[in-house]
Amino acid sequence: MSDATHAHDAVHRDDFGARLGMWLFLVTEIVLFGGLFIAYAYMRATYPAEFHHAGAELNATLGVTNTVVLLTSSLTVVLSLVAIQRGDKVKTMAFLSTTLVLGVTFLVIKSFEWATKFHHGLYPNAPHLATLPHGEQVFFGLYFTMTGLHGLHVIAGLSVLAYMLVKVAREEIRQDQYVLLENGGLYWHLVDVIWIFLLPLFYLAA
Amino acid sequence: MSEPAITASAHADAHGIEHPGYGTFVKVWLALVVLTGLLVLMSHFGQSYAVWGLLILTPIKASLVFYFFMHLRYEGPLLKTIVLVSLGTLLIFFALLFSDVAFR
Amino acid sequence: MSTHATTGQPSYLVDTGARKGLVAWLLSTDHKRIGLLYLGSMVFFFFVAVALGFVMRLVQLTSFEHLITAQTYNALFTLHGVIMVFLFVVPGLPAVFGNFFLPILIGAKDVAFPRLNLASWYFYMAGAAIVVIALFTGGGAPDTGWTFYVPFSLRTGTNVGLAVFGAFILGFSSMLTGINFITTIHRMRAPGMGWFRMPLFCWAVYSTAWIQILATPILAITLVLVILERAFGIGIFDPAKGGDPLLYEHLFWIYSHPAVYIMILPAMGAITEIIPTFAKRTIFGYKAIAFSSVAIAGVGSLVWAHHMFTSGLSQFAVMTFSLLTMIVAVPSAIKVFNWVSTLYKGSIDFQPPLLFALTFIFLFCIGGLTGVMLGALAVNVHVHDTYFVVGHFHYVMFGGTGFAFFAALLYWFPKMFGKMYSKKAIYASWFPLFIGFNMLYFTMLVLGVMGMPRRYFHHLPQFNTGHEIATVGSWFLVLGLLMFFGTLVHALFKGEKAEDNPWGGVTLEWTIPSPPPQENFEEIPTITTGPYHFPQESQG
Amino acid sequence: MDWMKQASISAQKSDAVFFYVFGLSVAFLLFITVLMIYFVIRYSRKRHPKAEQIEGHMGLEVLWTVIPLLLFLSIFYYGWTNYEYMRQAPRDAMEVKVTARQWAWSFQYPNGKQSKVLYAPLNKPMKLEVRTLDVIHGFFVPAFRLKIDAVPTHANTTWFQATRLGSYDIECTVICGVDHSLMLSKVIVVPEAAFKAWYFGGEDAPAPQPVAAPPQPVAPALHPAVALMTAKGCLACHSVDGKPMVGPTFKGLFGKREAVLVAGAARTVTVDDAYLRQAIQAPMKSVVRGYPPSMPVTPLAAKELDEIVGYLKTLK
Ligand code: HEA
Ligand code: HEA
Ligand code: HEC
Ligand code: CUA
Ligand SMILES: [Cu+2]
Repeated sequence: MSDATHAHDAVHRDDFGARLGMWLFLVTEIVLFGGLFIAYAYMRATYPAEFHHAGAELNATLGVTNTVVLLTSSLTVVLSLVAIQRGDKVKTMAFLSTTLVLGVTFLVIKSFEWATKFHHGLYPNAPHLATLPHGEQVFFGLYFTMTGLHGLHVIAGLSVLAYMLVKVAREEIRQDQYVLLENGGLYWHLVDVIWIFLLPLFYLAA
Repeated sequence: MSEPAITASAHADAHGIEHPGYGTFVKVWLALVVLTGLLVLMSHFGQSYAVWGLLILTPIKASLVFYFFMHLRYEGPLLKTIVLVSLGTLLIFFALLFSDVAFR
Repeated sequence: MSTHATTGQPSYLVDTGARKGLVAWLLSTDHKRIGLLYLGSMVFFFFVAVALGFVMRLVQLTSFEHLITAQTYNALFTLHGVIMVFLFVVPGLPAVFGNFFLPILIGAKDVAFPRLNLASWYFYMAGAAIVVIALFTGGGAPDTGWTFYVPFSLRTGTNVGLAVFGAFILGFSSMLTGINFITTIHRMRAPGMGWFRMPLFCWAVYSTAWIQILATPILAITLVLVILERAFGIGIFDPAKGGDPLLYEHLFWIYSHPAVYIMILPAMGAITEIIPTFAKRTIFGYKAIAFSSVAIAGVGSLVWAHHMFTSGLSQFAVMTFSLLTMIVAVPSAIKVFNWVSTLYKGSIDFQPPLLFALTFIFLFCIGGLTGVMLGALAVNVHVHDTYFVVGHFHYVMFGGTGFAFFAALLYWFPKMFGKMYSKKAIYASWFPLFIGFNMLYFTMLVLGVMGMPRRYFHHLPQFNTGHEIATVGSWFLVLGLLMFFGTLVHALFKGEKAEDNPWGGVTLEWTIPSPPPQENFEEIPTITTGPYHFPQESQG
Repeated sequence: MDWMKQASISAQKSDAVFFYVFGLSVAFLLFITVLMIYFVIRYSRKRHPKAEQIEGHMGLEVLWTVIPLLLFLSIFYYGWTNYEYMRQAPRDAMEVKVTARQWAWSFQYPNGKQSKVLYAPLNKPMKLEVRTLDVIHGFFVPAFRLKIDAVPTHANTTWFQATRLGSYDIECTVICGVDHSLMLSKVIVVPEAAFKAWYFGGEDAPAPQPVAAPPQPVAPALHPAVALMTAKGCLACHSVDGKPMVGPTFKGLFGKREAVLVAGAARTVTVDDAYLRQAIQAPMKSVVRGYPPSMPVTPLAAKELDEIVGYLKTLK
């Protein structure tokens, strides 16, 4: 302890502290989406039949495909971490790039899905939507809010991971110093977990 | 607890070595995909099955991600507690909210 | 305390790096400087809100009614509430004193994430700026009250969207600060500083930080939903589309009730530091106070619907939330009794910080006891949304958090700036403050019981006398305030140099020079005793 | 005291709890304050130069956890039982529908009779079902200790049994726009016989009292659009006879040059068909100078909109 904490030493590194901070941040994200889940549960309790009916409008195949895409992207992130721990820079970058590609794929499929909904007049403030029962309007309101916010998180996660890719290339992230990549990965996994809940709520069990 | 800085660096060093390899994670991923399939399957049998699938399988999937992909398995009690506290809080929020919604 | 620092380093107020002057402050990651940045910006916004409060009182004098329109009045109390809550009492003590003293109290050089800390301040300023901009652009200042209840907040043409967005950004600042403090306390305690050797202010800030993390995101998402509802009509809150205003109320209070404990916990923490120092003895019931902080944070998250008793909750929910409300009052009671007991058989050195701390206890008790009345169902039905509520929350927020802020400022001022203020002038300012305060807010309690609804521009004639008394009270209060801050500002420029330990305190901040050096400690101390260990020779 | 008048059974129930908690509070406040002052004097530095380092006392901690807890529980219990009474209407209560809208109350009785003030028979229970046409309002009668919010999509109920003759204020307690503080009315408690006479009789109210109800538009009740605008609430804020109210009058509006604010910037526009439609459907797009931006969006069918606009054009 003696000289490690001496006042004029270089900033001491605390990897666990960094991860602790990241997890606390993830807690705020969990609760943020938790608020939306609370709203969903409340509304679903109010309009069970309408939710069932409106849920049938969604394309479950696309939803499930996207789930697999996102799960796989989560896998590649964690694999990139294993690679960096083994000092394998090439593999790390390959895995990370795969994640980026998969993430973009997710967004493309998602925008496809949204476009179809817009086409059918199922978007907030649409004249057609206004003619549907109240519960269905609320369902689509929640659908767009929750998948939209999730989409924003995907975009944020992608930017973070892209930045990590650059850092790996520059060897600022390397075998003996990878907590940044670890934290970036944590964020990406959380985005994945949220989607794990969104899938059944909207596509399967509504 | 009393000498956090020391335990921290020791932990960080040990961290890399005790890490599992590619295989574990691929297996976890397979389990996740299978569970997703199961979830889809259940939803074909009707609404109530779908809801049961939602209530049972989704938390299992989420825990797998938390536990393996997010390394909670390899972390000390602090991070685990933090996650449990946040989930517990949400659960209580739900319960209290439904003390209103369910009894109106 | 084993170590005594020598003045090897320059004070944190001196610029030693490449940057000088304002830039050096605006880019500083030193927790002490960031604390002062918060202090400066808060004083500014605070006086804006005080001015609004003052005008509000003025127009309640019937003869001044024509000064402004009803619309302006509605905008006034909304802004007054938003600024006071989101810009002042919520960030208040943690951001200023938490930043400045938390690292010092646990024997650390800085917080865990200094750059994130600076970023929090910028979030704070950005949010605050947006709130202020919202006053002058778009459809004009919001007129919904700080609670932004739907569907009125969806229908009104005023600038609710932007104001709410500002509050959203402020929420970020609050969450990031919380993350920072928790990590700091877990990771940066000096060797030997176990959990039960931490000063109790740290326990309070720690509990607060947890509420900030667990409750603020709910506010964030609620505000986002309001913005989306206004912009795109997603229908979750809008009854015309199937939405439910009660859902909004639930979500809003899930955050905003815990927020009141974000306001009071650090205030209680500061009081807990002050009392032992002037009683010259250890705190009574260390663990009871520490755990009651945690208990307030925990149970306090479970009582939110006591703001909705008349809104048509289920009977079962009404019962549950009233019961939980009563339970959350217990840890507050524990604290009060322990504070009073700490005076017992002390050797009391009566100084301005102690006067303000004891005033805090008195005013907070009135606030808390009126809170219990509000929590009693049969009474709540009558006094909900009347001036009784207004009286209650001014007693806890201003009499509680505000006076604790004053006490903390008096206590730590010599340490922060290295200057001592005139004690006589502070005593003199106490009288108008105390008299004005009670004249203003106790009258409000009475008005509320008489049936005077809150957020009223016009009032019925039977309330004239009450409003007049309250308005005169507000003049005393403002006078006291000007005297108080005048004294401190004067001390800042012309004050005598303060000693390193003017009060004879024994926590770590008193072992270092005033003002503290840049790295806080010459050498990180090793802790061998509890925080309030008064060695025998320091008495007599 | 006049302002503590208990004019209903709920008022007695509520006050009983109030005084119970109040008594406890005063006792504790005094106890704590006196103790504090006594300690400060008795153990001042002069009188007591050497402090005793007392770390705590388990027995005391338990004592002051358990005693307040029990007292708080008793407060809860007393409050809850009385509250239950205040919420559960007896079966034989007469049911009156209360409708709130920006910024007026209206009351409808079982036989369809409507009024702007609430007439109530003495010593008879009356149940209220409270609804709103627009935003949240709060129905409050201080003398009855009676309060219930009017929340969109919910029909909240409450009840009272008046125990004193007289006329009592009704106030709105939830911020609902500019004239929130003018959203007042009265409950008029009359003997049962007088109530029956009014209820079954003609329009004449028993013992009419001056009431601070919002000004009624004096409209030539000929045009069907007037009825429509009354129903939609327009005439709560607009007059057709030139009198400015919350919003500008409709008289002479069409064809007029008018100063407005568009997104905060000053403009002058000529009021034409398109402007009227926009002013009604999207009132916030342009706000008339000198008026608050407080006009709500009222959903109107296309036909209704045509009818209103058509009528407004005729108001020269
Ligand atoms: C700093 C902020 C703060 C704090 C600490 C509190 C503390 C408490 N508050 Fe308060 N409250 C607000 C800020 C705060 N409140 C605000 C801002 C509002 C209005 C929001 C709005 O609508 O705009 C509000 C509104 C509010 C309501 C809703 C009123 C309504 O609109 O109908 C209620 C109802 O239960 C309530 C209850 C309580 C209780 C029980 C406590 C307790 O925690 C108090 C506990 C303390 C004590 C009890 C005193 C000490 C104890 C003793 C001396 C023991 C002995 C006593 C006995 C045995 C009786 N508060
Ligand atoms: C901490 C919070 C706080 C503080 C200090 C105050 C201070 C004052 N308030 Fe309050 N007030 C609120 C929070 C606060 N208010 C809230 C949340 C509402 C509800 C809004 C709503 O309905 O939506 C409200 C509503 C409210 C109303 C009710 C409006 C209505 O319902 O119609 C009135 C009426 O008179 C009023 C008056 C005043 C006055 C005269 C002052 C002051 O001017 C009196 C003088 C006070 C001072 C001069 C300052 C005290 C100093 C400190 C607390 C610390 C100083 C610290 C630094 C400078 C860093 N306020
Ligand atoms: C809550 C009060 C309120 C209600 C109800 C209301 N208005 Fe208004 N109205 C206003 C105010 C205030 C203004 C002026 C500010 C503005 O232009 O938005 C206004 C402006 C107008 C104007 C523009 C007048 C001008 O001078 O340019 C028209 C037209 C109008 N209202 C029509 C209606 C109709 C039709 C309805 C009913 C469907 C209605 N209003 C209901 C408050 C109201
Ligand atoms: Cu209606 Cu306030
Ligand atoms: Cu509360």
